[in-house]
Amino acid sequence: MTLALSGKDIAKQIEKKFPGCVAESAAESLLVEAQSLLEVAAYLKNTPGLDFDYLTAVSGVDYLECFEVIYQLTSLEHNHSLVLKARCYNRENPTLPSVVGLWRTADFQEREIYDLFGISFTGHPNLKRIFLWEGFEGHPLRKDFL
Amino acid sequence: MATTAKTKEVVINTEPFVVNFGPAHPSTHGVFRMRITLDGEVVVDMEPVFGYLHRGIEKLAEERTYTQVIPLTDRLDYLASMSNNLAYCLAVEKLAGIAVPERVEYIRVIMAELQRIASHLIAVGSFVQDCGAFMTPYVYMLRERERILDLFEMVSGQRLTYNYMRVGGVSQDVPDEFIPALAKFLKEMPGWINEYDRLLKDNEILLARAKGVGILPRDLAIDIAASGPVLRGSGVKWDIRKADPYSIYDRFEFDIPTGTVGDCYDRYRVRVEEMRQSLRILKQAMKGLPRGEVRSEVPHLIRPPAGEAYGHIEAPKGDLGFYLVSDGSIAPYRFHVRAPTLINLTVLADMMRGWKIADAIVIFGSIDICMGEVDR
Amino acid sequence: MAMQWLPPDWPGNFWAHWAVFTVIIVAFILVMFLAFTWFERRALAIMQARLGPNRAGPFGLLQPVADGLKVLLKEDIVPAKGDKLVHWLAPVVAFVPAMLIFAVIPFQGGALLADLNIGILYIVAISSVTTVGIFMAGWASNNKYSTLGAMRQIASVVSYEIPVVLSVVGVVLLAGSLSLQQIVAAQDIPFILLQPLGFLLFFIGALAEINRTPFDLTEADSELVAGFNIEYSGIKWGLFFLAEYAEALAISAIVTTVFLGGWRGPLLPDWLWFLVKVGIIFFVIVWIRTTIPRVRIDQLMALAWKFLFPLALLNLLITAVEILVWPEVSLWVFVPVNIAIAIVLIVLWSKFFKLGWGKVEV
Amino acid sequence: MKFERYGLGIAKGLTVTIRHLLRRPVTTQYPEQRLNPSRRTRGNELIWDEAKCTGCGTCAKACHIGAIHISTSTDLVNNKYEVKSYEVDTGYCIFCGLCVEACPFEALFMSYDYERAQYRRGDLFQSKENMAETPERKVSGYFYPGRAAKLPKQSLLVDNDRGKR
Repeated sequence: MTLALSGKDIAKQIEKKFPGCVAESAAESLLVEAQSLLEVAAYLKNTPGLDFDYLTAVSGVDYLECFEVIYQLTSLEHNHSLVLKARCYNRENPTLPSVVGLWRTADFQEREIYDLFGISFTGHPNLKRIFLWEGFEGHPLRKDFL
Repeated sequence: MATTAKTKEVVINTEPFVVNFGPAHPSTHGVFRMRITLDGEVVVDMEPVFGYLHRGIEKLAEERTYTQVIPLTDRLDYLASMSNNLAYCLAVEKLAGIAVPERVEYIRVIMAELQRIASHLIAVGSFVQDCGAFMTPYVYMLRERERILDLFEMVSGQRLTYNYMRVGGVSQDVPDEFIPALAKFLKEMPGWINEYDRLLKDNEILLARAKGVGILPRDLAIDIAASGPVLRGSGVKWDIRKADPYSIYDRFEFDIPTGTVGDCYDRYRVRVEEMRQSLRILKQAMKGLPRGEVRSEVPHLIRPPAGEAYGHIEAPKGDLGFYLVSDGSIAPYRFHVRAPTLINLTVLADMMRGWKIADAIVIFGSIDICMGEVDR
Repeated sequence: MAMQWLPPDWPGNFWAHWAVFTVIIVAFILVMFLAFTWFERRALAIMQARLGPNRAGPFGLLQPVADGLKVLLKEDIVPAKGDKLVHWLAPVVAFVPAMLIFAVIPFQGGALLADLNIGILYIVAISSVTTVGIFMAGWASNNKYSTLGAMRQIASVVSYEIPVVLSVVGVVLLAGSLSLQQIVAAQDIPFILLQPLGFLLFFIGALAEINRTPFDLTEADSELVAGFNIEYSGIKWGLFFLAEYAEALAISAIVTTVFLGGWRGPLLPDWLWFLVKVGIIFFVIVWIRTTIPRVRIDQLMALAWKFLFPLALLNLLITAVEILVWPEVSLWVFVPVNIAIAIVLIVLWSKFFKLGWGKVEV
Repeated sequence: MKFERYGLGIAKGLTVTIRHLLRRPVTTQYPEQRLNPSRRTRGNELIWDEAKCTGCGTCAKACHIGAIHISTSTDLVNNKYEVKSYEVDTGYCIFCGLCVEACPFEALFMSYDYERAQYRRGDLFQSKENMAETPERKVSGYFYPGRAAKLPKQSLLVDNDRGKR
């Protein structure tokens, strides 16, 4: 049974390592500050006890007052999973650091979020639209897209 | 960036040319386009182009009630609609906290495993067709798939987009003549699979075309979060039915076939062995099918409490996940599909580099994608 | 049954003989083309658990006629930037050699258009001209896929010409003459028994020359869509189709004449034996086409140069030794000997040789 | 490529194909031979029972594309709304059967027949007159087990049923 680690005790571990970067930790998810996303992700991936080597899914949500990107992390050996979240607040040019360096699976999934939400990921090798053609203006999955 | 084959004194400069294995090509399993840069026959670089079948299903789902989304999930991976329905219904039941009667669990497992065999039949058939076997294995496997489609048509009324499962159960109970027909199918099917093996398993030319071709190393497979037969072909023993058993998969005993090297031949063998394991599960599920209700008490317009849920199952093509966010209204606020085939394609360019065009098609065929799910 | 021999210029003077046999050959090719098309589609279908054409005429017999009419009425598109003259000439250059091969094939007794005493050399020379036609088609279509297909055709024919020729030379040694009529006359024991390895090599090489499965790389459906005949439609495409089947017919006829004892056989009249044997060989070609996947281009070349070519040389050596050292021993002794040698050689060769490595560091 | 099994694998494959020469082909000749569809088949048409329909419009709301257009009188006539026009645009409809499941008064059925293709898009528009149940426009047993029992048994490939001549 994949044990879903609770955001709280992971938050305590991360708080010790990187003070001040956990924005909010609920029972089943862990919200991290946008700019410290990479360090926390690298920490989660490389520490022997956790080693989340399998990023299952990257999803984007538009909550109108902010964009949220959800990383479902899994570890194949310990068979436990964690939900990591990051938010970006400005709507004109939302940016988040790209995790392609850590998990190559994020390549297409981040391009999809860029294509449908407009969140640009800094450090992504070729951030282009994946489904829509180049000339398409606007990002369809935003709540204010008509 | 012309490659130069340097002999001692003569430098031969061949200028690479770009070929479009475009949206309309006999072996791209749907409207998938590859811009392949060729140096003679050798693939130098490949750039995939998606979006020819993008219908915006995730945007459509935001205007539909939870029940009206089910016909949409049929059209995601149109070769495995039952598994899409099951994954979506499990995610909504997890979101809304709905329990499901015992009989429905067994019916769902039977339908999911039948769908796995049907999807693998198409996968293996089209893979061997890409290797060049002129239609024969493909037509044999389609004949077996027809038997499964007859069972699905008996149960749901349609042969491709079943729209059979509902949140909290299934739309109608299984008719009485279903179990005898299923029993007859289970008695015959192992014989047919053995016949495919006699035709293909150690056919020298298929071995030559598939063994050692398009190797996906183990750690790269984990790094790109491949799933399903692609991941297990590379030797990673990870199957959601065992690792994170949903519905009642922990009651059945079956084992997970894995490949060794991670080449096209291993992926092909993993799919054939998985068909045999599905038959084992089907036998146990058919014996244990209890009597009882097929729908739990679910209001017509389900209003799950505000919140989010991520449910995923072992679909035939990989780890199919649904990420649902609900704001308490009758329609999902956000409906995201984790498409296993889009993610399995992440590293297609690296797997193809250095091989010939004929191998490029075989490698692409061994990953077994379905464009409905890739483009959503 | 005594061998009925027709006088060389049978119906009187030379020109009458030439006229009668030209008509016979052209009629034979067209009728057998229709028969083969229908036969292949039906045999292929039944082996794939389906029915095949059965709507046009009884048992679908008029289906090839219907196809022919359709192809005649279809619009004939020439690619804009393609080379018009070469595009128009290619089907002719591809089809005519396939028809010329039949000049030396004896249908019965003395019944052949020209009893050349260099029959085999003539066949080998003519059969490689079709490659020029196919390359012209590939080049003139101004299409990437067809150019690739045409390049593959040249590569495969060049590398398969030598094993095919060498395996036939073995037969010529036994028969003592190049003329097909003498070869048939010398075949008291069908040469397939005396030359099992030669037959195998010739058959595999011939499959590659008429690019039939498992060597149909020229119009490989999965990667090159339709190879050289992508840009062809209408009667030009029909001619290519005709050329392909005429070549298959030619190969079956050559194999029958050279290895299976041509028209000789008990009971049935001679020409019927010839047709039956041609039919059997064609059924084997169709049977292979339904089952076997396609070989990759570098494996095809490696198979020719590392597998067929050395074996053909060895086969030639063994046959020559047998004939020179033991000329008086009756040939029946050599049948088991040759079959054993063939098996040993194949097992030996397939143990040591790795054919084609595949990945190129780019 | 190594020929390590000396062509035996290919020979085994050839025996499989040749054995099919003796087996019966699986195809059925559609216009002459017909297979019975499943008793719950969702044919490409809707059938509407005017007597039972109370004009409540649940089916129109259940349709996720809005293919059903219904207009009724405003006031209740012996506690039924009198239906003025009831149209189904089968060009939009994807035959998912959600409307049949939603109808509380069992007035809507899927059709058992699958040969309703038309030449012009306009003919796809079904209106009140040509939606009643007639002998040649039969009702499918989808969601109504009672009706399913009356329909002929489905012809399954599993029992080698090729349909009658």
